[in-house]
This record gives sequence, C-alpha cells and structure tokens, in this order.
Amino acid sequence: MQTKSILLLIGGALGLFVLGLLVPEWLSYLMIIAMGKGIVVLGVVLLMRAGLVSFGQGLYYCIGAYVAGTLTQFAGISDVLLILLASIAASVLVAALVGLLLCRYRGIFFAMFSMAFSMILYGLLVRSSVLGSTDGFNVLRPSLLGWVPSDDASSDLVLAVAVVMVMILGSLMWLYFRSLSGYAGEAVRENEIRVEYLGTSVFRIIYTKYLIAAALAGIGGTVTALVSGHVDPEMAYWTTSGEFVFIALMGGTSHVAAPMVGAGLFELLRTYAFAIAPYTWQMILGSTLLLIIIFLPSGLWSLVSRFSRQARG
Amino acid sequence: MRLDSLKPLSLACAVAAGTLVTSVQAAEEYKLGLVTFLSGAASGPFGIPAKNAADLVIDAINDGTLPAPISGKGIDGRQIKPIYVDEAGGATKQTAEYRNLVDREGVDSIVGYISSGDCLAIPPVAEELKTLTVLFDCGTPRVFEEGDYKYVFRSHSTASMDNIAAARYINETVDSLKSISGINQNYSWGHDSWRDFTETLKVLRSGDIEITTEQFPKLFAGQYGAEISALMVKPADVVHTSFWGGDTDALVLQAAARGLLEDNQMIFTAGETALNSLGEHLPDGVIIGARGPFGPFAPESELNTWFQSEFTKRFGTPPTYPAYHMAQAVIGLKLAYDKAGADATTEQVIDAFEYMEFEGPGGKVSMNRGKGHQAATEMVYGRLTRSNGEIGFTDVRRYAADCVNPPEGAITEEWIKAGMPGAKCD
Amino acid sequence: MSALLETRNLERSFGAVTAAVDINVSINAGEVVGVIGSNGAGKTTFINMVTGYLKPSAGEILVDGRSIVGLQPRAVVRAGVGRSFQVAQLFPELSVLDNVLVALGLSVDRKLTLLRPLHSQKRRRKALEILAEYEIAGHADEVVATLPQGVRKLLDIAMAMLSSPRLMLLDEPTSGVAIEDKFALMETVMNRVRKSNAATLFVEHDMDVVQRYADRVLAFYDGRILADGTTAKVLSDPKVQELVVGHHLDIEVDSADAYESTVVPMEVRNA
Amino acid sequence: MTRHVGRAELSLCSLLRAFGAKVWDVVMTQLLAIIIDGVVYASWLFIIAAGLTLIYGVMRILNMAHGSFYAIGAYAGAGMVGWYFSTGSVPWLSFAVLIGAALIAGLFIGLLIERGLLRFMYGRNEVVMILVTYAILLILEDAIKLIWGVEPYFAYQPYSLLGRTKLAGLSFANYDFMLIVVSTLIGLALWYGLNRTRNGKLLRVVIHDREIAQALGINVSRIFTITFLIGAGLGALAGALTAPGLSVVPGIGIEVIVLAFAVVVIGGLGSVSGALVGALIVGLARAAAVHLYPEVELFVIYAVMGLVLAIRPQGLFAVASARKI
Repeated sequence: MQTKSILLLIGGALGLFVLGLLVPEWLSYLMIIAMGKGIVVLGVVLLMRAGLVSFGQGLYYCIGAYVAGTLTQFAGISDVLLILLASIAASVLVAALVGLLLCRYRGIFFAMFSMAFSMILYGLLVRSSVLGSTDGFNVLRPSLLGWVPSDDASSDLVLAVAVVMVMILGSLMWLYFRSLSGYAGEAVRENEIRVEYLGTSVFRIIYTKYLIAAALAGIGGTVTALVSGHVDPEMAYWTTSGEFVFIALMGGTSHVAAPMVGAGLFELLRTYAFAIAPYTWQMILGSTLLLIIIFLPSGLWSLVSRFSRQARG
Repeated sequence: MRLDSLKPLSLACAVAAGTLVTSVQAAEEYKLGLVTFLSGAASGPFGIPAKNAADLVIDAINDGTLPAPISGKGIDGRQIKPIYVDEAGGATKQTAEYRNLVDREGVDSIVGYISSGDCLAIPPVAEELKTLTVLFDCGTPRVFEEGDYKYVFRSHSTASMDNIAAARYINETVDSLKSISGINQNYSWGHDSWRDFTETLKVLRSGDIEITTEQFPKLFAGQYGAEISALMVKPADVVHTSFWGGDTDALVLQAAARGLLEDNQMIFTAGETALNSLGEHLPDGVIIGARGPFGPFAPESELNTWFQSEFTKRFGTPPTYPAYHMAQAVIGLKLAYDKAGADATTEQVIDAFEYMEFEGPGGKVSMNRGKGHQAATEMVYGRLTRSNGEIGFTDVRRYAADCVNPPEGAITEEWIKAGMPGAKCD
Repeated sequence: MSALLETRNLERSFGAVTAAVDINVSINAGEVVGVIGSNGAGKTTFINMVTGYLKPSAGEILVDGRSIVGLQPRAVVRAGVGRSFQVAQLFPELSVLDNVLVALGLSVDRKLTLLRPLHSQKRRRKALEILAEYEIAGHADEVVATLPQGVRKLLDIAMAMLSSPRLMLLDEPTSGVAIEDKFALMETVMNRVRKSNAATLFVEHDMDVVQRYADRVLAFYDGRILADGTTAKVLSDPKVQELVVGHHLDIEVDSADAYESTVVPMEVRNA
Repeated sequence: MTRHVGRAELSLCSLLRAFGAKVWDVVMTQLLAIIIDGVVYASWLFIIAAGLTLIYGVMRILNMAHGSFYAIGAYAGAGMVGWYFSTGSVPWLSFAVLIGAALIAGLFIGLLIERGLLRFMYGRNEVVMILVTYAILLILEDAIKLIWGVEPYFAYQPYSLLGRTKLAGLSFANYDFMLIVVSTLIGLALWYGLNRTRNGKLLRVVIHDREIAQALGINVSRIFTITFLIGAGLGALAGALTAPGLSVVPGIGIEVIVLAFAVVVIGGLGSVSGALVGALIVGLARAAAVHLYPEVELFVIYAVMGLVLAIRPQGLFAVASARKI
C-alpha cells in the first residue's frame, strides 16, 4: 500500500506543478498564494483538532515572511532552501518561548492570548523604521543551490517550491494525523484528565503541536513572501490570523487536503467578490462564511468526503 | 493522498479558466485599471474623491471636452473603459489583484495606489508584467530611491516636499521660533513626515530648535484626549501634524473644543482635505498644506477652472488634493500617449512620458526626477483667514520644485542632513 | 519490606473546611480493601491526594517507602498507583476501540512516534483482547458518548489498568449502575484485578458488595478513619453501623468462611 | 576666591531651585493630565466594553459585531444630530436626539440579529460563535456603507456646546467630564439592574449556569433577547457618545473591537465590574504611556492584556471554576 500512495503523491505533485504552468499567470499566482496560506491553515487545523483555536498564527506567518525578506534584502542570501530552514528555525525558536506560557491556556483564553502576542509583534514592526515600518519592504528573487532563475522563471521556481512544500508537508501531516501522536491531540481535546492519568504530560503534547503549527506558519509566510515579493506588518495583524481561522472552518478539519481546498476556494471567492462587487465584497465573504457554518459545520471537505463515499458505494 | 482529494482543485481551476475567454474580445477599448480605496477609513477622504475625479476626467477625455491644449478623444484614439479595484487587503492581496487586472482583465495600463506599502510592492510586479503603471497618490520617496523602474511613473512629488517646505515656511514666517512639537500617526507616513520636518528645521536653524514632545497615536485611533493634554503640558511655538482624513477631523474637533488651536500655532501639512468639512473649526492663522499646488492653492488656469466647476457641479463638494492627484495622473497618461503618437507601443509611450513636462489642473508638472519617472512640483503653504464665511489664505508662499525637492539621484534623508545642497530657492 | 502504600497523618483542608485529617493507612501487595463512608466523609479526597490530583495540606504518602507527595498524577501512575473515576473519564467523541487504542499508545507504547499508525492490525487485535477481558468487546465500534453507564465504568477501569498498576484505587466502581448489574460488574473487575495480583482499594456504598469482595474495610467518618480492620470486624462494630452504615447489620464474627454464608435477609437491608 | 565661588554656588543652586520648581510644576500637571485623560479614556472604554462582557457573560458569545453596533450608533446619532441642527431647533435637545437615535438603531439591529440568526445557534462552541459574529461584522460593515455612504458625518455641536474648563494650566472639554458621569451612571444602572432587580438576578443565574436556570423554569431565551438588546444598545450608545468628538467614517467600528476585547479579558470575561476595572487599567496605562513614553503607546494595551492573562487567566474578577471529577 505504501508504494502506491507514494506514487500517487509524486503524480499529484507533478500534476499540480504542470497545472500551475498551464493556467494563466494570475491563476497560477493565486494558486501559490493559496498554497502558502493552505500550509499555515494546516497548522491551524492541527491545533483545532487538539481543541485550540489560535487567533495569532499571523505571528509566525509574519516571522517566516520577514526572515525571507531580511535574508534576501539585507543579508544577500537568496537560496530558497536556506531561507526555508532559517524561517523554520526562527518560528520554532519564538514558538518555543511563547509556547511555554501560551500552551497552558485553552478555549477563548488561548485565542485571545495568541492574538495579543501577534499584535505585540505588529507593534514592534510598526516601530522599527529600519524594516520600513508599516510600508514594509521588498523581497528579492530567490535562487536554488546557486541557480539564479531569469525573471519569468523565478515565479516558476516559487511555484515548484510551493508545490513541493505542500506535498511534503501534506503527506507528513497525513501520516501525523493517522499516527498515535496525531490522535493524542484529539485525546487532549476530549479529556485532559484521562490523558494525564494515562501517564503522559498534556502540556508536552500541546507544546509539540504548537511548535509544529508555528513551523508550518513560518513556511507558509516564507512562500507568500517569495511569491508576492513584499512583506509588511499587516501579516501579523489580527485580521490576517482571523482569515486563517476563517479558511480552516471553511475547508473543514477532517482531512489534510481540506485546508488546501479551503485556501484555494477562499482566494478565488475573494478575487471574484472584489471584481463583481468592489463596494460590497466583505458582505459576500461574510455571508459565505455564515452559510458554511450553518449548513456545513464540518466544512466544505465534508461535501467531498460525502461524494467520494457515495462514489465508492 | 487519495486521488479524489485533487478533484476539488481541478474543479476550481476549470471554473476560473472559463471566465478568461469572455474578456478577450472587446479589444478596441483602452482598458484602464484604477486602484483606490473603496472601503475602510481611507475611502472617505481619498479613495472615493479620487474615483470621482477619475470618472470626471475619463468622461471628458472620451468626449474630448477637456480645455485646450488637450485634444482628441480617448487615449490613443480608443475610448477609455475604467476597471475599478478596491485597494483594501494589504500589499500581498494587491499584488494578486494587480496580476488579475493585467492577466485576467487585460488592461492596457493601471493608475492607482494611495498606500505607500502598495507603492513599494507593485513596481517589481509591473516590471515583471511589463505594464505601464502610474502611481497617483502615495508619498514615500523610497519608490525611486530604492529601485529604478522602466514601466512605473509617479505623477506627483513625494511627501518629503510637504515637510521640507513646511520647515522653510515656519522658519521664515514665525518670529522668535524656539520650540516645536508634533503629533503624527504611528505608521511610516507619520514617522517620515516628522523626521523630514525636524531634520530640515535643524539644518535651516543649524540645530537651534527644541522639540518639546513628539506624539505618535495609533492610526485611526479617533481618541486624542491624552495626546492633546501632552501637547498642552509641554507647549511649543509650533505644533506640526501630518494627519489626514477622519483623524484630522477628530483631532481638530477635540483640539478646538479644548482651545489648543487658539493657543498654539498649528501646521497641517495635509490639512486641505478637512477644509470643506471643518473649515469653521479652524481658527484664523492655522497653516494649511495641500501636498502641492492644489485646491485653493492651484494656480489660475483654464484646466483648473474647468476642473473646479465640473467636479463641484457633479459631486457637490470642491475637489481636494487626492482628486487633483488622480486628475493629474490620468491627464499625464493621456498626454504621454498623445506625445508618443498613434498606435504607440508601451515602450514608446514610456519614452514620451520620461522627462515630460505638462500642465495639470494644479499647474506645471515636470517628470525630472527618478530618471524621468518621478514628478516634481512646487509646494504651497498659506495661513487660513475667513472673510464673511468665505475661506481664504494670507501669507501664501510658493516654493519652487527645485527648492523643496531633492535633486535627481539624491536620497532624501541624506540630502536633508547634508544641508540640502543644490536647493535653488529665490 | 515496607508497605506498598503508606500514608502518615495525611491532612487536607479547603480554607476553613478540613476535608481529611490524621489519615494513617498502609496497604500491602495483594490486599483488597473496601472503603466505606457517607458522602463528604473524605473518601474521594483521600484518593485524589494519593493520586496527586490534590496536594495534601500536611502529611506524607509513600509508595514502596518513597514519597510521592507533590508528584503530578502522571508520575504517580508511573510509580504504580492507578485509579478509576466516580464519573468515568473517557474520550466521548471517539469509539470504544479508539479509546483503548489511544490509551494503549499513551500509557504502554509511550513513544509518541510520528509514523506508526494508531490503527495497525496488531494494535487492533490487542485492543479487542483487552475489551474482551472486560466483556465489552461488543461495543467496540460504538461512540463512547452513546454508552450505558456500566460499560462506561468498565472502559474507564480497563484504561486505568493498562499501565498495570501495583495498587488500583476504584472510586465507586458500581455507582450509577443498575442493582442487578452491580455484582456482575464487580465480578468482572475483581477477577481481572486479581489476575494481575495488584492490591485494590474500592469505595463502595453497598455493604453486600463490600462483604463479598473486601478482605479489609476502612470506614471514613467526618474526614477521619473511624475503623480499619477485617471486613467482618469493622462491619459488626456498632459505632460503624450507627455512624457509617446507618442501620443494623446481622454479621457472624470470625467464622472462617464469613463470605458465602451470611447473605443478609431482605427486610433488614431496607429497614 | 571663596566669595567668587560663593556667587557661582548661589546662582547654581538658585538655578536648580528654579529648575526644580519648573520641573516640579510640569510633573504635577503631567500627573493630573494622566489621571484625567486616563479616567476619560476609561469611561469611554467602559461604555463599549460593558455591553460586550454582558453578552458574553450570559450568552457565551464574544461578539465581534459589537464594533458594528458602535458604528451604527455613531452613524444614526450623527445623522440625526446633523439633520436636527439643520432645522435650527434648540441646541440642548441635540443630546436627546443623539442618544435616542442611536438607541433605536442599536436595539433594532440587536433584535434583528438575535431573533434572526443567533437564536438558532445557541450552545455552539464559543470559538465558532466568534467567527459567526465576525461574519456578521463583515456583512454589517458593507450594510453601513450602503445605507450611509462613505462621506463623513458630523455631530460636533454637542461637543463644544458644554464649553471647557481650565485645570492647572490645562483646559479640558466639559463633554469629556460629562462622558465620565454618563459612564458612571451606566455602571450604576447595570450594577443596580443586575443585583437589585428580579430580572437582574435571573440574568446572573443564567451567567453562572444555563442548564440549571432552564431547569428552574427561567425563560432563558427571553433573557438572551433582553441581554443582547441591552448589549447592542450599549454598543450603539458608546458610538453615539463618541460621534461628536470625531467624524463618523467607514471602519471606525473595526478599530474599537480589539480594544474592547483587551478590556474585557483583563477584567474577566462576563464580569461587568471587571470591565470597569479593566477599562481603568487600560485607560490609565495608555495615558501614562502617551505622556511618558509616546513610542510604547501601541504595545501598552496588549502588554497589559498579556500580563493579566499570564497571572490570572480568567481575568481579575471572573471566578476560576476548577473541574469536578
């Protein structure tokens, strides 16, 4: 069974990559943005399955983006692998510190506290004129192991990076969700006292999940920064984190692909809402979220699994 | 990863590709992307007035009713079809929307961008997609100081001009000037304005100036009670602010109610947008700027008279500087096309636009900075007076473009600190 | 050889209220101790203190002579003291099988690996075996939230037993279970516990159950230990009958096979 | 030599004394300014936060759309006051018009949302409810724009009507002092309502335990509707009272939400007295920051919120409920 799903995985990756090349430029750009956000939402879903809703993933999303920005702009490092490693390291380092305090909280307090941390980072960045304050600054073209792509090829490089990241992280998380430590999150959500009396530290389970979610958000931030070519403190603002939770709920939390689908449809919905109703696009987004929460509480993914179940008979 | 998980993604792409087909046929129109704030706090004072100005000028260009010397109908002989996009959502969103405009809507060029963050994020994308883009309102000097772009123009001068001229104005007109204080919004625009203002003043007075307090309330805070008290506790001869839009209204109302405006000489570097709504609350003697020769400071010209009367007739309020900025950008674009001749390629229009001089509603605009891509105009300040309810200005001083704009190739901050070498002021 | 569990003048008070005081108990390997006492007599407080859920205000708790005061519950469990709960602590949204699989993973495998899937064939078989031992294998695929009380209690105890504790504290295992199922449930539990030769301490209100299964009885009253001795001696003590049991019990003392013969006639039970 | 030194010494110490006096004078006025500004800002915050925390306390809904109630109150109030003054009637009545219009608009929107939507979603997970109210916020923001447009609305007449007073060299608008009085009145009214009236007691029962309240035969859904209307009304009132001091423009509601969340979390979710103390803490902390270290003003609110969450997660006033096993 293992080799079959790995082949499927590589096939999926190649398919997505070719799709990204074939579709018109604006749609492939949108796909990369959606994949970047999808990776962050994967982390949000990971925490949601452990009963925690983070309104502060923007903190690591912004860290990942600023690492990409500072390395390419100020440190002259443009190798995409180095940037990804640095952004994972930075996100996990900050999460290791913040998590010590944050992972003791649950429910609304976890949501509010995580938002407070991301707003503190927002305040720091607005204050720092070196990093361009609210205007932010541009991210230069990435390179790969010395190969510096020409202008058009650079967006293909970022597309490849995004696709590879989505596939690797997607499959890792797919395995993780099926594994024991994946279920440990649901156990903590269901009953912390039973988990404690099974001889395991609840804090350690939540803490490791928080670090993983932070790393995912950092990678997502880096991908978005590389493709959009600009970073600003807005990425740490509470509305950005709110958007991730919006997408997580929209997609659903029952499968690894749900966040990707959620992010893709969200970007498409917003783009067309912008085009159709420049004045009232917020109303379209708001009503869509409301309809999904009321009629599809487990997210759009429940539609897909329902079809596939019917398909399989 | 089961195969069916990819089904929804391909479903979404098919839907999107389908819509692409419809937008290709209508080629004989000149599609102009227009990006301004249509939602959020910046839409009221900037976004919508700019959109209105664009509608007005585009209709006039299409009908050929703009006063001489502008002639011909439409741009490059084609009727202009504006496509509006809301500038909300931050720089990442706007780079996506920019690509949508170029790729999906197939626009010929784009005029837009009020927020400086967007003005830094868009140019690299414009270069990549080789699309003529005119920035019409953002003030950060960093656009052409940190990079040079072939496809990007900015049809108005940077915000540094406002604050350099402000420092010169109060240095010349406020006698026994010893101390200044400032209240600016806590974001790039506010920081840069305060820095340019104080650095220029230090240079002009060779350091003989004291800063009593510098306040940086949050953008759109709306409540300035504590800041006004801080300005009162440590009074200064002149209080500087680069507030704009709703924040200006809130500051003026709360300061007026507490007498801050009477007791202190205040200078609003971007105060002109508040004139129509709050004129009566501003006491005589308040120094007002309009980010250039716009509104009441616009020099007499047939174009300006036409613009003032038509705008007021159609939208009920006289045009403020964002409207002037938009009109200047669209007219500049049209003149560049006229100068480049019929069926000119984008590159030919760019060559025509570089180093071009033209008459906008606010007078002469010369594109002689940033290798021909950045405009420089004169700057005007004046003191508010009221004669029988009509708003007027005394002590109006006009500063030539080369007096208050850093020369070609100079970095603003360093140019000021170096004593503004090469500034030609009569 | 020191006792398996020993408490020395253990005490706990919540502000002015002393929930338990002067608790001196020692339990050796293999013993089966019944704990009786009215509500609020300090039984659950005692269990909560021993298992680390409540920090004692004073006193010492020793397991094999080593102090476990101040340890987190998970450390107490690893020290060999398991417990079940009055209100069964389960994972409501998961199925009975998944409850055991997760419990197996967390308490037995201990290595929270990334790749080993929870639902491997080998692990499913082992989980079904465990469920069979508690005779609830039939409910394997039902979601816990829909289970009857008896099955919930058995699952709770099954999960606690996974860490093969040397001392098992059962907090009212039969409470909330229909009268006719009480003995069946206790029979299953006690057989399983005896097989693992763990010492057991169970809190029980039904004196028939206490008589049937307990070698020794601890009687709690008003936060203190009123009596501690063989079942027959404690239950026949008039003070215990008056303050704890609440009515007269007709018990032969010191007969060798006290258990089987003296099933108390109906009318006395509900007098 | 010494005489010469003496004169130098003399001038030095007189300089110090004069400087000391001047510094002392500035410090005292600064302290006074911090307290007054802090209390004025706190009373503004309290009116906003009171409604928010009440709704959470009873209905376990952290209502993001509270920002829209605030904006609707401001627009309704400013719109009516603008019209009222155009009719040139007695200026003093404008306060009644301001508050009346806002309350009507607030209660209407509150009823519409509670009966129309929230009624079907009670008991849902708290965080899902945050997102439901976030969706309502998005819808209302555009609805406001469709009804009132993007042009700024003004109701400045009441603001300057009450004149100003001079205190130790600083002059303050009397309107702000009126705001303190109104906020205290609202606090007292809420306290009296919650503690001294029958409905108030019922409300508090529902705050503590909804199931038991239902078991006791309390018509919980009626209590929910009343609470939501009070909360919406308070939000709209806060907007109306703020309108005179600024121009009512799109997006003013968004800025207020996170501020109100910080106050409510510091004070303790669901506790009205907690909202008062939370407002005072945030108000004074922000005023001190503005006067002493202007650049930290942006953080101070989130730093205080983080600090309180670290020390007392359930907030200063709410009771920590240990889980019974």
